[in-house]
Amino acid sequence: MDVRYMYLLVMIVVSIPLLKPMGLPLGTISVETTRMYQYIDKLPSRSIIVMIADQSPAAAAECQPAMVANIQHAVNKGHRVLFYASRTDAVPFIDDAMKVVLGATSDHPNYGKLYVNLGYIPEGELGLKGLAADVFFTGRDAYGKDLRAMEFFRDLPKKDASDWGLIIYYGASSVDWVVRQITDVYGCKTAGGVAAVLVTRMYPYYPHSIIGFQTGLRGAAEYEVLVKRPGEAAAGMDAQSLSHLAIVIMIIVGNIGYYASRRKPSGGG
Amino acid sequence: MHITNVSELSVRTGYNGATIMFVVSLAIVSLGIYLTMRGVLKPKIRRLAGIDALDEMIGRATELGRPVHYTVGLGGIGNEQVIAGLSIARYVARKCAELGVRFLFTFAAPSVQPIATDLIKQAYVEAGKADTFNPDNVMWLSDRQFAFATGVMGLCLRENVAANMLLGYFAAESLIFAEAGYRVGAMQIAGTTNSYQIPFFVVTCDYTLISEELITAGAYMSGEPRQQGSILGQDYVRLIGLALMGVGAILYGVGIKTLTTWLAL
Amino acid sequence: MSLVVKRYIPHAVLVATAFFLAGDTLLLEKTYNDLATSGVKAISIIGSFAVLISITMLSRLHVRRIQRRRTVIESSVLLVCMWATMIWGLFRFAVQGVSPLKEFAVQQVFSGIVSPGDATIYSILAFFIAAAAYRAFRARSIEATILLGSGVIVMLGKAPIGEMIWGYFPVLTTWLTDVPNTAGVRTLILSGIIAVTALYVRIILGYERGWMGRGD
Amino acid sequence: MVTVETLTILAGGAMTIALFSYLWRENLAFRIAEHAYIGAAAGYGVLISAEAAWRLLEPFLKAGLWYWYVTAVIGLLYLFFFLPKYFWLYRYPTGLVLGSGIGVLLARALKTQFLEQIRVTTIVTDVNSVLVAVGVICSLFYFYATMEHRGAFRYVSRIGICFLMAAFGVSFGATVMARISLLIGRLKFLYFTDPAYYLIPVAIALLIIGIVLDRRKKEQ
Repeated sequence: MDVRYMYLLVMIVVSIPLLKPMGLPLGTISVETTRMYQYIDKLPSRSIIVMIADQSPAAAAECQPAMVANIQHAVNKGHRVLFYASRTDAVPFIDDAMKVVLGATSDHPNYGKLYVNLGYIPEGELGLKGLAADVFFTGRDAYGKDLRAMEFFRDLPKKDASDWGLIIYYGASSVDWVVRQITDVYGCKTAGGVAAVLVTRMYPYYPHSIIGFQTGLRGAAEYEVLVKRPGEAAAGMDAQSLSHLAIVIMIIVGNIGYYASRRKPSGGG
Repeated sequence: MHITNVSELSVRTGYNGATIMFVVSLAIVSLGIYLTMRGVLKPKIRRLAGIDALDEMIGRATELGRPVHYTVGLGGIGNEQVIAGLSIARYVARKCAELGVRFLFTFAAPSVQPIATDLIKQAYVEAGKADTFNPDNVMWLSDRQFAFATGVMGLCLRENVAANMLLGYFAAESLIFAEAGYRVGAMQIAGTTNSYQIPFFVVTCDYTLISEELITAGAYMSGEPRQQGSILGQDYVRLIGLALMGVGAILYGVGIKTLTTWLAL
Repeated sequence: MSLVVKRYIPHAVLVATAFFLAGDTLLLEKTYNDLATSGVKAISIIGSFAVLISITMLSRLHVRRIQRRRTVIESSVLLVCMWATMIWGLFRFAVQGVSPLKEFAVQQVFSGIVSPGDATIYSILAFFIAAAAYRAFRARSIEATILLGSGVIVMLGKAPIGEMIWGYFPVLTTWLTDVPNTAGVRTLILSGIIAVTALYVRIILGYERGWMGRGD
Repeated sequence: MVTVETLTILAGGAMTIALFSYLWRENLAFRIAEHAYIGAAAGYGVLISAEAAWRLLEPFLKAGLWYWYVTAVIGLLYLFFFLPKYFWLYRYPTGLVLGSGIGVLLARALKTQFLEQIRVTTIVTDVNSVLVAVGVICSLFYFYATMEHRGAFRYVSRIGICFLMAAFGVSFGATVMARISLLIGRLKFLYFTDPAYYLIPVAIALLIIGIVLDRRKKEQ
């Protein structure tokens, strides 16, 4: 059979629930998401939450809704949020998320007081290490404003990562470097809004170093329910359901065909 | 000059164990390499099914008169998987040169180019076929993941490769490579330590080197004592880990938590 | 002499940097740690120049392709997109002081080309996975069967529909992720660090010269 | 009124559709979109990197510490990659960056990825944690390279590979989930963004024309 019929089938299975939502219930909210929510909820007001944007435009489909929901939660609780991007093409997503929740970026009245965007810090792990050792590592924020003049940092006792309340990683590549540079050194716990591919990698660190995380689009949808801000993620869950079901059916059909053809003596494997 | 902030030198809290491990593991691996190079230890590295398959795949390509495609994937030269992949590439290139099969090599990180060209040329020289080496067969397509992947796919289809060897660092594009190999009916071997790509390789390829097997295979193929010595050292470090884990878990099970507490120091 | 500057000094630089920063991660001493942070800053700056290599290589490859009359249209599109973005953005940044993040045209390039391009290219994988699922995912051996079984359970357990089909799918999924997955991935983490340690020792000892690029 | 933003959205839609056309078959539209993406992404990456590097460098230069210019000079040595005669200069920045990677990673990873992981594994409190410990020990043993897996060890490594396979299965399920999410994201953009959806009928028309032309070619 032409493989393109399969592609067409996938397109249809994903498209129909998007165009005509069925409104399947989301089901039980996972423990990982709940724990992350509770952790942020229990942090004292004005705690610093560092958000690492490591989502490429591709991973943004999964991580961005989580980031938005988390910022919303931080805003509700009055936490301070420090953003930075560890890859070049993630930089605009910080602005996007701020615009969605706060309506503005550097023009927002609380920018510099509660929210600071450090922009891109090069060299991944090395850059994070620098930032952890000295919060003024970059000198200025993404828009060219001087960090030392900002109210955000004024009452921080040590000006390093031991002042932080939580660090959240958004992306799809790897989370180990955050744990080894921040959590085990400074004691600031890690959380994540990660693409589903990365989720398996989180469990060995959960729950002692990574206190909780959101699993791709579904995790974001759950977080949206928790912060009562139904948004982007919830709308996609029907399509997720149907397409998973379709793929499972395809696997089963494929295997039945395989065994049927093996039974026949003439049919090769 | 008056120095104001002199502070005591101390190990970071919680890093005593890491400091000891740092020294110990460096020492053990160095010792393993040293003793193997001196010929004191002769490690016997386990043979893997995938390695035996390489000869079979090259042989098949010879019979069919079609080229062999080899890629180390996305990683740069500092990546252990790419280094292992290059060790195996050297062997495959020499075999291909001996049998007169075209050897196509692709990679994504620019830093791989000079070393790969040198290495493959060297392999052709060792096979006594230096004149048949064509630098155009060592191909850089793009360092963007997907552009690289579609480039490789196009290459496999165009050249109608008989063997598709994917040994190195792979991420999301793994499936595209395997798909390309499938379409031209090539035999495929794949190996990577990237855990979320292994499932796709396991189910789509004829042979898979799972995770560390790739590194081991690289050392095995190189035949160099220092590589094999480092594998030996690696196994000793692994033994430390296994022992700590086994003993610690049993002690914890019977209520003695000392070792577990020590590990956090 | 020539071998000294060509080989030994770069290697010494590598070893010195490695031990200097390893010491910083393990030890606490204010002057040392501050110095290391400055070092990290310097290396971050140096590292950002690496992008020049891929820019040059891309330009060279595609100029050559145009010269050889292969893929003329595609290669010109690539060169124009790359250099126009770069020249305009650098002009605005270096001369007029507008950060690329605030530069309108650059952001339009991002949201019009880079972002949809990246996202679409990866979403194509959804189709490939579905096709591979039908064609290749076979329960050929015990190992493959375990892989398939846990894969199918997780797929159903993670989507809301799984819970509607059978209430225990999420429970099974949780067990699979908490137990076999944790064990398996933890092994990969441990074996990964063991392999990396051995590699780094080889590099530090100078047995692994691959990073030097070529054999002279 | 047509604004630049509208054009951007249209460009995004066109990129999406052109790249999706790869599923039908490789074609010029796909290749153009792909090359535009590679080029623009590379250019964009340079801009962001330059801005970040400058932000790090500037305070030192402003403070009169001119020797920080050395970092830029060392960075430029990367370009000697292309000159076979002076290739060795490229090794200096590479050595620095690779060395720093080793230094920063190794010592901390031995804590986080080795000792901590072992410590957590030793905490056996219930059946599941015992299973995890057994799984880790067996599958770590599976990678033991300098010994043949014979006798009892064969069973140990067999159990290990079963744990690994189950983990890969979970990975597989999660990856499917991730890829489908990306497709959902893309289709949502295409279906619900204002001018972008006008491109869908155009795309379908082009696809039909393409298929018809293909058929004709085959018949000839």
